[in-house]
Amino acid sequence: MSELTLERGLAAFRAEIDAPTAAFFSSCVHCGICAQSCPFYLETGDPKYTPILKLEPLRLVWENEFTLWGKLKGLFGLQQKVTDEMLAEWEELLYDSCSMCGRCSLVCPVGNDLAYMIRKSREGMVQSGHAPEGLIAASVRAIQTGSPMGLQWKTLAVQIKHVEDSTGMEVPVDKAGVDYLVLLSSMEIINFPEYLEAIAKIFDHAGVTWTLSTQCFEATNAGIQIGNKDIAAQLVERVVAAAEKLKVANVISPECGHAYTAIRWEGPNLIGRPYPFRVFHIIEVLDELRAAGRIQTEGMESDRLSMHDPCNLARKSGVIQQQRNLMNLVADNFVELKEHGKFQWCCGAGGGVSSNERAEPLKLAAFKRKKAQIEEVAPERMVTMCATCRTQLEEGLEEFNMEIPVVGLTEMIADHLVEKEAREHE
Amino acid sequence: MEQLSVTLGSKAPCAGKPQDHGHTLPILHEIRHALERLIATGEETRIDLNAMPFGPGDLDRLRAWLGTGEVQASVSAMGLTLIQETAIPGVWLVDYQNADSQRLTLHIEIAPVPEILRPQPQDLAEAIATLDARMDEGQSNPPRPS
Amino acid sequence: MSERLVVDPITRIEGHLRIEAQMDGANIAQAYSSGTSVRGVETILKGRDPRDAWAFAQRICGVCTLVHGIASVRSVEDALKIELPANAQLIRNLMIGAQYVHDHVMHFYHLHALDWVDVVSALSADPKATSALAQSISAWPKSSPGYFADTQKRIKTFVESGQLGIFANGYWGHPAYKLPPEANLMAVAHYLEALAWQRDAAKLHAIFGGKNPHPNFVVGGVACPIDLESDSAINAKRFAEIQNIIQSMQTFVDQVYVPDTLAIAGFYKDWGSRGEGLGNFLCYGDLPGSGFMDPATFLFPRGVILNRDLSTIHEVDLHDASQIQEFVAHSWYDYADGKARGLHPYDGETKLEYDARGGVKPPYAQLDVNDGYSWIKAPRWKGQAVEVGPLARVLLLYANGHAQTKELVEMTLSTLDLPVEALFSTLGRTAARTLETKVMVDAMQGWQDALIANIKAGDTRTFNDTLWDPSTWPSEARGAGYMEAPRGALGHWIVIKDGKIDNYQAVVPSTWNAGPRDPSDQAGAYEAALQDNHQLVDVKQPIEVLRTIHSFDPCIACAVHLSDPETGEQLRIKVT
Amino acid sequence: MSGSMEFLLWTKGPMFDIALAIFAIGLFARLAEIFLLGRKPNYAEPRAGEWLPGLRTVFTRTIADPGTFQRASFNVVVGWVWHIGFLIALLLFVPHAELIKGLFGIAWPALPNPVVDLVTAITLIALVATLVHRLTHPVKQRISTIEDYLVWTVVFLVVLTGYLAYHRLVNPYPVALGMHILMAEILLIILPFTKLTHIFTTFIARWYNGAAFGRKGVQS
Amino acid sequence: MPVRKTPDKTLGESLRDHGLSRRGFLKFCAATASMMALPPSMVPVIAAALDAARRPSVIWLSFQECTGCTESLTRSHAPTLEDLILNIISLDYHHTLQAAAGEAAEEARLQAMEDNKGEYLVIVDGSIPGPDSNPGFSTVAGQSNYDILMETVEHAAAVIAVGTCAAFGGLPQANPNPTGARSVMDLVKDKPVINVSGCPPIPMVITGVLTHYLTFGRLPELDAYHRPLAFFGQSIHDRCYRRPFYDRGLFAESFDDEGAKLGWCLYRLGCKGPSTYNACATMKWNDGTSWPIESGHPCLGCSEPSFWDAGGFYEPLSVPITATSGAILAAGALGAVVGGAATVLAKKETKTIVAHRQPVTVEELEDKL
Repeated sequence: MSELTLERGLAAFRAEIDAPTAAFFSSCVHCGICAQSCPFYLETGDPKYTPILKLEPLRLVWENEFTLWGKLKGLFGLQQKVTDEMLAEWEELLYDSCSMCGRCSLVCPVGNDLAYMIRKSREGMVQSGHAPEGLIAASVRAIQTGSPMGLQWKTLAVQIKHVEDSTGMEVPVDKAGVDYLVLLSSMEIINFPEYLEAIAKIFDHAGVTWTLSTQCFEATNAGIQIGNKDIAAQLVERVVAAAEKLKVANVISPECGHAYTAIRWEGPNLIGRPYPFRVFHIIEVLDELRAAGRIQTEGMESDRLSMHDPCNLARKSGVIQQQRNLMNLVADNFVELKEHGKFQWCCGAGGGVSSNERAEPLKLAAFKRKKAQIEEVAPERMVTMCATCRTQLEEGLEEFNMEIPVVGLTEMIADHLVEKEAREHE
Repeated sequence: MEQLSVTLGSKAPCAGKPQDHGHTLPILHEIRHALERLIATGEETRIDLNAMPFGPGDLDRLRAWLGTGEVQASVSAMGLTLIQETAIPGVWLVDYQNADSQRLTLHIEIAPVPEILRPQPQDLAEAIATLDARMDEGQSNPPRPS
Repeated sequence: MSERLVVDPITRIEGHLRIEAQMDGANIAQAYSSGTSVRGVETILKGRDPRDAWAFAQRICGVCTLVHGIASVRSVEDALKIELPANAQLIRNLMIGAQYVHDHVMHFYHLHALDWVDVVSALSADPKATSALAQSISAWPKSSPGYFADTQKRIKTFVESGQLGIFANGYWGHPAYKLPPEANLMAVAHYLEALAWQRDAAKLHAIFGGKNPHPNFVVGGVACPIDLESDSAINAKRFAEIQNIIQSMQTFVDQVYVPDTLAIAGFYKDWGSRGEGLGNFLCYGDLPGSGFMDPATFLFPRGVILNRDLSTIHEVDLHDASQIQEFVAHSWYDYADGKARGLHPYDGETKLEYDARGGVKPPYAQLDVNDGYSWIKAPRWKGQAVEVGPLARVLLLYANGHAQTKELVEMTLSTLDLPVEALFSTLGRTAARTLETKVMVDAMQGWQDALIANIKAGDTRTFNDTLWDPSTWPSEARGAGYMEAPRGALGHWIVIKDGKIDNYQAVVPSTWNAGPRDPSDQAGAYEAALQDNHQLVDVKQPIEVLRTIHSFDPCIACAVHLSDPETGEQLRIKVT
Repeated sequence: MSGSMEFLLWTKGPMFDIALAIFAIGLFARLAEIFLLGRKPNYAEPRAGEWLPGLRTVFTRTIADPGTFQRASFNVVVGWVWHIGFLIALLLFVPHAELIKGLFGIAWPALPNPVVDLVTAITLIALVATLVHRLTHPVKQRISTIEDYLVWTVVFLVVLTGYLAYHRLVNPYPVALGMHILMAEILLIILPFTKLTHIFTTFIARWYNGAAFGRKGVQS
Repeated sequence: MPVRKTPDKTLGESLRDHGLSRRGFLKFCAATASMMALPPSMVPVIAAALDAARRPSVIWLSFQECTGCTESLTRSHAPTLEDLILNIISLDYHHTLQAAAGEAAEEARLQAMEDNKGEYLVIVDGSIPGPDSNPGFSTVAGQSNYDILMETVEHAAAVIAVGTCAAFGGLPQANPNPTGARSVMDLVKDKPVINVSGCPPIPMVITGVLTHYLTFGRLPELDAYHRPLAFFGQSIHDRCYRRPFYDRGLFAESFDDEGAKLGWCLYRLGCKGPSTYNACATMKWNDGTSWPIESGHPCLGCSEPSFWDAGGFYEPLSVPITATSGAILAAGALGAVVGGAATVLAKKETKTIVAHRQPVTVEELEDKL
């Protein structure tokens, strides 16, 4: 019986170090500006949450193993070694207080991509057995049940039934050769079933063929969140297998941030080959349909709306303009948060923080940054396009007694579709 | 801006100007202080211009600043010493030269009368003896006016 | 075995010279000239920036302080084919001219005169008679009886002080002193005047080169810019100063130096038949009329005279490996190919070897003249030992029909009532120095006029910067820089590789003159001159040796060549 | 070796050679260390190329985004001031320009000395400010290591000794100049082994950062 | 010949014997003060001291030299060489100037040493092959320079090393020092040594030091290099009339460009003035005629130790002496190889580690729960 050890962890750290990592560590001048972009530091005021500090284990391995200076230090026994104790201490820094939002990567004056290195660090943390319980549990469930929340197809089937009943439309399942394979997240299935309904409506409206897959409906990737490529690769393989089996040309990632980056950017590298299909976020697809004139809407939301860009979607994937195009389609009174798009602030729940129960207080603390942003423009409702963000916004606003409902963008679009009948009448 | 244009090579109006060597003004200030001391306490001052880092032409400019006064004198001992009052009363230029008329040193003296013009006490002490000797000599061998 | 006479130090020269003479009774049978000090300038120069070389080379000698600087910059300019702006050439001519006049006058009064002038005898002179004597030979104003009385008093006070200083232990009262007391007093007065005068003469170097001794030079021109409007350049005020200096030089040469030479020589005519020496003479020529080093425009012509034959002038080529060679058969150096071979300076070696090449361990009484006995090498022109210097130049000018020289030579010979053969002697050598000074001081006015004319025509260029940057140089180059130094033909040979000095050799006037015997035992110029008709009145006071040696104006630091560091190491190990 | 001139010549001669050799060996070793590590192939379908966004970031990251500027204005401004000041003094002071010309044969115009002097004075003040900031700001306090203070000291001394030498406030001058050169040499020597490497590697880091973001369609 | 003896007259008496009036003496003192770089306020002190001073015996030894220092001395105008050797000192031995030659010359030296035992000054110009060098490299009268020096200084009151060769080794000591040349200070340890450096020194600095000794009977205040502070206390740069141009950043870039003509700073042409301590800028050369910088040539730095090896004369002071871009490239290449090798090794090791990497399994994770 093998076990997760420090030795395996160090080997993992070591295996993760590449040229960018070396360039980044070589360049850090300890200016501390990364802290100014980290909601965990800004809202707690505790300097231990300074992003660069979170990378210390990885940095030490780099210095000890990959630099002339470190080797020289080694000759004289002056190397500082990474220990189990250190990693235990760093577990909180690398998981509980980092949503991998990547904002620090965008402001570091010397150009260090800190989030990139957090992701690498977590590989070592997992291998050395220093991942948080919540994430371990989610990973185990994801592998064992197909869903990090332990959700099974039968639950989804119930939801499908509901949608079909309420819309009178058929939700396609396991249909080969359609335009899109639609993936969901467990969170949506449980918390926001209206998403599936919205998709059904819109695709019907736009005349798009699509399907769900019984073989794989889950798009989220607990392996990415915990930071282990083995788990992550297995989860990606499931999607790929389903898509290949159904011979779809496009896969749609749901309104979930990390699911998108996992499948869109990491997936091919996890399985070590390019996909035979393309991957889109639902928002990308909707905007394409909009641009092609395949979405006709009517009526406008007249209350003051603002929007939260999920980090994984905007800053980390470049989907920024699309959601604004869609908003403008249906909202009269849309107001941007002050820092938005690639400079938006994280809700505090990403990067596995939301799956890590003990991080709850930190998660809420980090949310204060978002809260302050929202207060600045005082919207009547918030719009977003990530189930995790949406959950965090709802819980957070509630915690602070702010009566600002949060809605999903896809549903909002669905609500304004011109009725099929009406269109036919024109 | 002016300096920048100069480094770019244009011949700025002030670039080569002599007063830019800038040694005249500090000496004039020094003279002024010395004059104040002379008037207040009678203290005399001598400035050795040999110790000044003069550039070419600096000395001429200083002399031009000081001007020429009424008194000129020369002392013939070990070569000539030329004394020139400047246009400022009490400020003298004393030019010590060797037998070959090469300058030994050049002083500015701030005093009512330059030291070297005054008879020295040691010489004065021998004055009467000298006169007596000359009278004795004169009686036996009267000097002829030339 | 007869007596060996040793004179060491030879004083009133530059550097460390030792003369040993094998006496045949009172007669010198064999003379040996030895330079006894070595520094290593050529070795030190290796690997350095050729543009810096002049400063090192210049320190070969502080007396002829200008010549090595000029020869050095010329060697680099020859190697890189840098053409000099006309103004720079004229300024260098003026500086060379000032060097000659300054150097020759100082040599005559301060280094040579005490061989002929008895200072102690001057104390018994009659100032009035001295005044009469002075006024009979020159219009020089400082000639009143009172003036000479003052001078006499000054000397007297000095002697009475009991501290004779530099005059201590002179051969005063030696029967070889022939001047009457009045002539001695006049000469002593002029000794002191010349000391004062030379300070003015040196100022010309200060104007162009910033200081003297060791004025500054620049490869490709001169460092001093010309701008009549600027304080910090050669301007109208400077030209007036230069004019004054030239004037002062002319007056002193015309009214003091030339008349004194003739007057003193009149008492020593017997020296017109002693100290001839080799009878072979060499000149490289110098003082170009334009920006090129074109011998056709030289004031001093180039050529070799052999065996006193003024009718045939042989051509000299400094680049020809077979013409100029240095030998070390009797010098404390080793050549890779053995001591019998001569090397052209481009291929010159300076590998120092004292102990194994016959050097006697100090303190020593006598050199081993059968082996190495000098730090000076023996240069030869086509195998011939030659004499260089003022006599060689005057003979070449004379042979070339230079009108002023002919006139001066004839005037001198007729005044002294001596035959033309008297030129080939100790006296002729000293007289030639005076005569060429006169030629030089007159030429200086011409260069000053030409310089001013150039400037009036709008040409103020003094520096050619096209090849200043070493990156513009060929990877290899070699050149010979030469000049006529006051003491004779001077050549510097430089080999440049990749912007650095690969080899550097100087063959200087005193090497030609003071060098030891060569592999075929041909004596050097000093040695040959001393072997010519030198009977000593008193072997304890060999003033005759000094007279002939001083007639060459020795400059031994110049003459001595340098060493190879490795050899130096080996020697050190042997000694310790 | 007791004299000031010998000291100056030692710093200008053997010590300079040693410093330069260690610097060059260290820096190239460091660069080799970085580049030889390489990157794994990326199979994800890119939104855009890497080169241009990478290059853009090399330049754009020099300026802080408005939000960061607002939150860390002191840090940013002071950092800017002393970096620019240091660069001006390093590259546009006549003696330094001559040094570069002497070493590499590349020449450019320099600034008048009084301008450089003023800039240097400002740089010194800014450097002191950075130290105060490092000592007082909680984040900087927490993340600073001995190396940070060592590097600060060396950089500060390089500028300070240069300032003192220029104003000839230390006598004899060869000592002043020698100290300045020696400090610069120490800077060169420690450069490849400390965070000073960022002088060179920041451009690499920024490129990687810009490339990674650019590939995903974000201009970082 | 008069018998040699210690002088019985003071300078004051001797000058009065010359018929010098008190005014003349005062002038002499003013000139002396100026020469010693003392302020005019010192004139009365100098007058009192000089009045009672006696001419010291001076023995001038020339070793590995070029006679430039002696030549320089002859250029002194205040006092003149005549005044110096007739009134101020008794120059009892000096190869270039003395009348005697050979044995008689050497006798003069020994006599002066005998007569003035413990009181005479020794002036040295030129460097000396040290005791470890071959003594044959430089001899006078068959005796090595080193032996002569040590013999002569034994009973000297003080030694004045004139010129950079004697003071610091100078040209003969320049790399590779082929003759093992040493400075006086290197060899003479038990006597006061004063260095009057310069190649050559300013003549008035030589005479100034002698006059100081004559006047006060002791050596002047010295700097770290044993140089009289009065003359070497300030750098050329600090007293240079072109300094304002340096401060304003105006430089000549060639020898006859516009800047050169206007007298701009010569830093870029290699001027060593900033690191050179000497009095050229104030005393100037040749009776105040000019000095190197005034005549357009950068200062060579000739009064400093090792100035011959202090970098090219036309290289600005800031340019290092030996390093070249080629050397830098070579070091860089070496660094790339060293760093490359280290990294390749580290990478190879990493590859092995990656090859043996154990994938994380669900079971392992479950164990953690």
